Amino acid sequence: MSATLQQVVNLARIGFKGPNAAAWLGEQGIPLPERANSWCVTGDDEQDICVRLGASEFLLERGDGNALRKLQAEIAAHIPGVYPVLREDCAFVIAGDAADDVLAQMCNVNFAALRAEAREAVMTLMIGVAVTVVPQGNAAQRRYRLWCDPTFGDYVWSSLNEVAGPYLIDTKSPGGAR
Amino acid sequence: MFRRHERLRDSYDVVIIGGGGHGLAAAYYLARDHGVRNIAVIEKGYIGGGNTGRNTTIIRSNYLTPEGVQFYDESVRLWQDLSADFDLNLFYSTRGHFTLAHTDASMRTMRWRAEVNKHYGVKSEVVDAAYVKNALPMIDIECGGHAPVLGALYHAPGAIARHDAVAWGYGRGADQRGVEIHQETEVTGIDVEAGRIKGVRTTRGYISTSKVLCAVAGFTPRLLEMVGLRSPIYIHPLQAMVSEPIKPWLDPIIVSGSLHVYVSQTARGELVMGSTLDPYEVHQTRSTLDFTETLSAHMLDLFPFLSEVKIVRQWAGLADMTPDFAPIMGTTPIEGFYLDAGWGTWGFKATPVCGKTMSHTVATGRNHPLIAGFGLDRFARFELTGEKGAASVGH
Amino acid sequence: MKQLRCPLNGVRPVSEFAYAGEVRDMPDPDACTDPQWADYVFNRSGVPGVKREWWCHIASGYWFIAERDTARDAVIDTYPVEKLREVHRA
Amino acid sequence: MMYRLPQREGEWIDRTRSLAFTFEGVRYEGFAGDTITSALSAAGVMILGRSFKYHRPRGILSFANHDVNAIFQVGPVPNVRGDVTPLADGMEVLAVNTVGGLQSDRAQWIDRLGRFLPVGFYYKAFNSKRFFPRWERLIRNLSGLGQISVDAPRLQTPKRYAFCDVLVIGGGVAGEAAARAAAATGAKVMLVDESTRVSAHSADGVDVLTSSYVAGVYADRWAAVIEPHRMTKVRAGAIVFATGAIEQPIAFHNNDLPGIVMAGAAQRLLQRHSIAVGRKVLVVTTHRAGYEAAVALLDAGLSIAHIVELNSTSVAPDLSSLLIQRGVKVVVGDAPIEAERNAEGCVAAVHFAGERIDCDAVLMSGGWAAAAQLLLQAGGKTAFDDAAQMHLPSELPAGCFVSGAINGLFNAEAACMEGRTAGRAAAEFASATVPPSGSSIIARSSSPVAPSPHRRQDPRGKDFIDFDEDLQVKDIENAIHEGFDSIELLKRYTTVGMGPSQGKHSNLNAARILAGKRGLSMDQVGLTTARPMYHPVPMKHLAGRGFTPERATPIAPRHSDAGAVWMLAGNWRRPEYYMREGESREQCIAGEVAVVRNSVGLIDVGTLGKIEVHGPDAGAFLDRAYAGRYSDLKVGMTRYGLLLDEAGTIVDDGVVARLHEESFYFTTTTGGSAGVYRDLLRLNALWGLNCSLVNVTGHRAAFNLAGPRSRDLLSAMTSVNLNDGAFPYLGVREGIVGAANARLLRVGFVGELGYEIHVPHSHAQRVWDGLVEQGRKFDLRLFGVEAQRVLRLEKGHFIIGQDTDGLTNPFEAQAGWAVRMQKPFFIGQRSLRLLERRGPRQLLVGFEIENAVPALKECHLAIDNGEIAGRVTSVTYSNTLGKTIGLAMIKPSLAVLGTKLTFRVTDGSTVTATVCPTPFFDHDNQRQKFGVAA
Repeated sequence: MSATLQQVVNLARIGFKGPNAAAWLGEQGIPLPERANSWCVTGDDEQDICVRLGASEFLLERGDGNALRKLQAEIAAHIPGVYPVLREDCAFVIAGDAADDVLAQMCNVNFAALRAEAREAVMTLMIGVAVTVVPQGNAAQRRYRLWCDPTFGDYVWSSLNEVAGPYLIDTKSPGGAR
Repeated sequence: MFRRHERLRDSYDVVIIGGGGHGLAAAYYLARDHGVRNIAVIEKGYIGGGNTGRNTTIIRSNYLTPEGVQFYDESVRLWQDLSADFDLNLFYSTRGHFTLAHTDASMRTMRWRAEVNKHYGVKSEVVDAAYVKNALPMIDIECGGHAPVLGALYHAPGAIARHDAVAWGYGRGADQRGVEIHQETEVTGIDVEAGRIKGVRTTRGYISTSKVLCAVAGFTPRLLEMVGLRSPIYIHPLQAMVSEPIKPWLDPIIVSGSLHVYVSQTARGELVMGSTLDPYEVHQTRSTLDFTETLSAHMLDLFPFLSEVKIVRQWAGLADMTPDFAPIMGTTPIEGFYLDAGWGTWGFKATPVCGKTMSHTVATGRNHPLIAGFGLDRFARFELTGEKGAASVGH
Repeated sequence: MKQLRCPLNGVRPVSEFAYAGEVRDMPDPDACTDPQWADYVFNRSGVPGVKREWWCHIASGYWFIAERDTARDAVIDTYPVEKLREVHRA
Repeated sequence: MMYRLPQREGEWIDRTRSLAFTFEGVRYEGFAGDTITSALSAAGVMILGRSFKYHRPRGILSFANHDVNAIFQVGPVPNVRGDVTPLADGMEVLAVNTVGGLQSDRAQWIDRLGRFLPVGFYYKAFNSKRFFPRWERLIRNLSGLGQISVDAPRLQTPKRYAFCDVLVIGGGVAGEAAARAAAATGAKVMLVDESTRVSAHSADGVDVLTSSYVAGVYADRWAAVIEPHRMTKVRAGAIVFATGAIEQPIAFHNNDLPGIVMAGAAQRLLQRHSIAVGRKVLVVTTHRAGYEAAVALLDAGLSIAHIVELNSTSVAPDLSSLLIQRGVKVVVGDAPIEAERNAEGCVAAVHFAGERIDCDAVLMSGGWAAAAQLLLQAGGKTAFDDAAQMHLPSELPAGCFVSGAINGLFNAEAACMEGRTAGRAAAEFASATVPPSGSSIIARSSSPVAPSPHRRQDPRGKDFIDFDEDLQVKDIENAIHEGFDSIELLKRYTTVGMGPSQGKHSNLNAARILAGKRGLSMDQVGLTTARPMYHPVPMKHLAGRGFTPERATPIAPRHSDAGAVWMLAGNWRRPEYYMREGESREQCIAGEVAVVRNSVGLIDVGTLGKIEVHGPDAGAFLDRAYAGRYSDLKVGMTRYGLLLDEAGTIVDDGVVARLHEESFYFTTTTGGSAGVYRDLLRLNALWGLNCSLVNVTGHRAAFNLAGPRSRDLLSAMTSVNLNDGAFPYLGVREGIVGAANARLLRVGFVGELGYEIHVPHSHAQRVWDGLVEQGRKFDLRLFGVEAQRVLRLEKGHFIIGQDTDGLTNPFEAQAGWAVRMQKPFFIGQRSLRLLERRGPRQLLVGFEIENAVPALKECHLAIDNGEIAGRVTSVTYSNTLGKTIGLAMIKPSLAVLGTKLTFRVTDGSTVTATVCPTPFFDHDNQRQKFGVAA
């Protein structure tokens, strides 16, 4: 069993919230997940995604930051019922067949039981810190993307490394969520 | 030690609801000091079976408010002679009590407490981290690096006692003086007429009486509902746990508010440990695993060498909390209905002084001066007794 | 560990939630007497029973209402706050 | 004496692997697969420990992890349970609870004092106030079992969460059948057993955890599984309790002599470790199990001297005649009176009414107690079954099932059948979308067992009923006689069941004695509450890795580089001050203060809570939540915000900035940020206003650049027009600082021209570095929390939680100016109306003392006519002003300008101060409003 851990540094990120956020993002041509607490792909692969947090908040993450910068510029004009959410999260990817074991030592959510097709997004506490977790890949190649408040970033990252230590293949290279 | 009475009588001068330490102490002092002997103590379960037998037995008087300090100081004085009073060894053991401070804010609170304590002649002093380390060389003064100890409030009179024996001593003393203790008897109703106590309904029959003392800790709201009174009391469980016996190594009582730990070692060698209140209202003494997990982690922050020491048992009591962390005592709007409640997490150490002051209050119908700050009416007047700083995690 | 069904996030252990006490109706501050107000501020119905309570799923900041029997620590129902307001209007 | 038999089929030891170990300094050898106890037994070591109270020599009793007598010290680890702890090569094993070693225990004299140590003895003696401390020391030193080493390291142990449809506790016949049957339905099944081996395995689709036990079952089928090297917290859809039953001892004199063991212990020793309990075995029984053990031992070639059954008619006539045929003498209706010891202190014979029987081992089988502790913890109930003579499950909580001996089934075939039924039912429960409301008890066949084993008492000898606590039958009886006549009082007075085995072999018999004495039924007597832990759990397992969340602003590495001395602030660490070579703490702080007053300083205030509220009702929301008014705040301006609770008490404060018509940005205190945000979310949900809250506390960093030169410095880094006209005091602007999108707040907590600079987390370091770089020409210094406290005190600003306490209202804090009572509603308003009428109980005032008074510290008391009249809440020597200044919370009669206050310092001496107006410095706030020429 093995796992890989990465800090995500190459993706652009933006958030929106508010009663009209879904409608407005739709108008901007952004594919949106239909259900609360789920995600969908917005680009070519599972790297570019939109996560629906609860009913009316959205987190967008993309490799190409231009599209997001455009949205940012639009929102600066104060669209009624759409509020920008500064997302400076620390983002991580944990992958490999030991990923579930690592998460099971840090969080009480049964990630292994989530079906990949359901594209769920999970907001939970992990070692005392609020995180959002998105399972990706398939049953054979499981991958979790994880976001937390940046001021907890060092704590979560070092804890992940401590727990995953025995399984780790490569932690050195910061990279993408691909 | 106690007699079992087959029947309840039709009437008593005083009915004390609750056969815990407080109720039995009030009965004892009513009989001993006030000549009132026609008393029934009504206990739903067995004597001392509530918080008296569930607490972590810490006795101290280093409170924050003048009301609290004077009250508990009198209690500590009474404690010291109880074994002799009862001719029963309560294992009252003066061990010294450290309340560790991990932040500058708690150092300030410690100084506040020390100054108020000294003002009333209570031995308390603020000590620095080196003093703590010297007194307890085995402690990890850095607390695993998470919350280094900056200093402490040292309270030399801090003590522990064998909690059950307190109930037995008061019970036996009351029994010897003619008080009837009725265990396995539950109060089902209290009759009030024109604002006065008329009688008490129980599962073993009706009792006429004009005076009722309610000393039932976590059951207080239920009793108050019977007489139509409202109070700020809400019930949260408070848990504790105990280790296997190990050879003695810990002499003083150690408390850390920041880490939510208090611990002492009993004469049997067990470590008795407690922590903060459970986070939500429950009227049930169930145990939770997360309590033992958090408390163990914090214990190991302080005492890393206990990693292999085993926890044998955990349990819980029902704490009757108040908004200002001070008790609710004395007369009430209902004539003849006296309240000894709101003891939250700190009632055991007050047992003797509660018995003393409540017996006075019941016998005379007037609040004892030492409990003047603890009346039920203080909330309506917005005149709370701010004991939170010393009681919330101090135990 | 006790579990609660958060109307937004599903079933989670109680450690993921914050508790904020019983739902209490505030008296009209302009019409009520001082004792009525003090009763609202301080007094609680401390007796065991089924109560409507405020609970918050910490990670999502989502507040909802739980109906819970405090005698048994048994959660009977949970629902969004909006439903509480509907009940109030009705 | 016990000894090892030649190799037997099915044994759990590997004879090819010898393991050497020492016990009490003597070297022995065992095999892989041995436990400490079995290896010692195989080596013929009969005395394993000394009893808790009397220090009597003790050997194996149950060999089932209930034996306080087989608890050892292994290296630094105290109280190691020898019955179940695998033997390891090189182990150094010591007995516990001895004074000077097991054989020559100097505390054995206590045994001879036994008759002078009645139950409750300790309560009745030593109660002189003068002498108790001396006695207590003696008692303390004799008490306790193992020894801890204060040098032992903290052991980090992982913990994990696990989930299964069906958790089966107990891997015996019933549990194994249940697990297989549940797994056959496709359910995810976990089976936990204490033994090193069970027959179910993963090939059956069962996740098997051996050498593991469930320490507790908590709410909603949450089980703590203790594995050798970690704790697994299991959430189970359903639980099958196949926890078995615990064999009970028989009370007779000296029933604790080494060599007297439970029948089950003899069988386990034989089957698992090929150990014979003796060469001449006597069986004393009330139950069929005694006969079954005899048959098993006989089959293994051991010699059975006698079987004595206490019942008047045999419970197992079939086995009885079988054994008679095989030459065993069977006596029915007799009872043991006393065991006789040999020169080594082990059993040599047992006296009965009729005869004396020589033996070197005695098997006791005094019936069974259901191992129902975990079921009871889960909310199940039991009732005493007279036929089975044990408590059997009578009520099962939802999702809980039982099978096997816990349910009174001792017949393997029946237990297996029942296990299968329970396993299937559990799987069905776990898979049901709407779970059935409850599960029913599966019908059980009763198993005839004898009545209570207590037969006779004799004041001369000791007949033990609780082997942990050294309690005899007469102790129980005496306690009942003294009035401790309910099961809970009996437990507390005698300590029955309070030892390390938690009453597993004593509670049932104690209840029987109580029922007999009081003429009550067993159900009327009841049992004490079953609480976790089932077996004791090391704290390292419970603690796990002990994760402690720690938070850091993006500037933390810069602070370290700059020599920060850290202080804790919730889960943050903040620089208290920056250490400078050759300067004292006070000098460093004074230097930081001076540079802010004279030039420019920079502090990281990123720990402040930072919240946005957006929407048409954002202003209305803040008007209701905070004490001030914000709906009339001009866009681009800020206003102080004071947050109260419903009682009118101050709980938090901050600055509210209006960014746009429908967008506000506001700060909270460092400590209050999470709680305030959560509370505001609740109010927003309750009120249903049209606005949304966004918490950006961690996502935005924040610095305060303060001092007369702050504008000069900042102007070099920003496009924002910083002129007073364009960006006045209390203004807020958005613009670029460095390369970052920043929010600039012109606020004056420290009383100088200054800017709070709020930038996204990812830009923070660069902006900080830029400010530091630009600051070189202004001699910029970083300043920490302590300097900020001095600076704000010079301005008379209070700090919530330091200058206020849990009861302070705004009038008492002299912050009435921040409250808009005429608003229609805000939290705390109604209480403030009441409090305003009543008047303050205390008032926060400024005071000054002409000289430096280092002895005066925060929380020293104000004394007036010998009474406490208040306390110092903040105090410092102000270099800026050349005097000592402070804030005090004092009674209103003293809160008059010019009043002399008397403070008492730690050593009891007093200091006089004068009540004076605040701010102490720059009284009309010219510096923060307009700056000063540098």
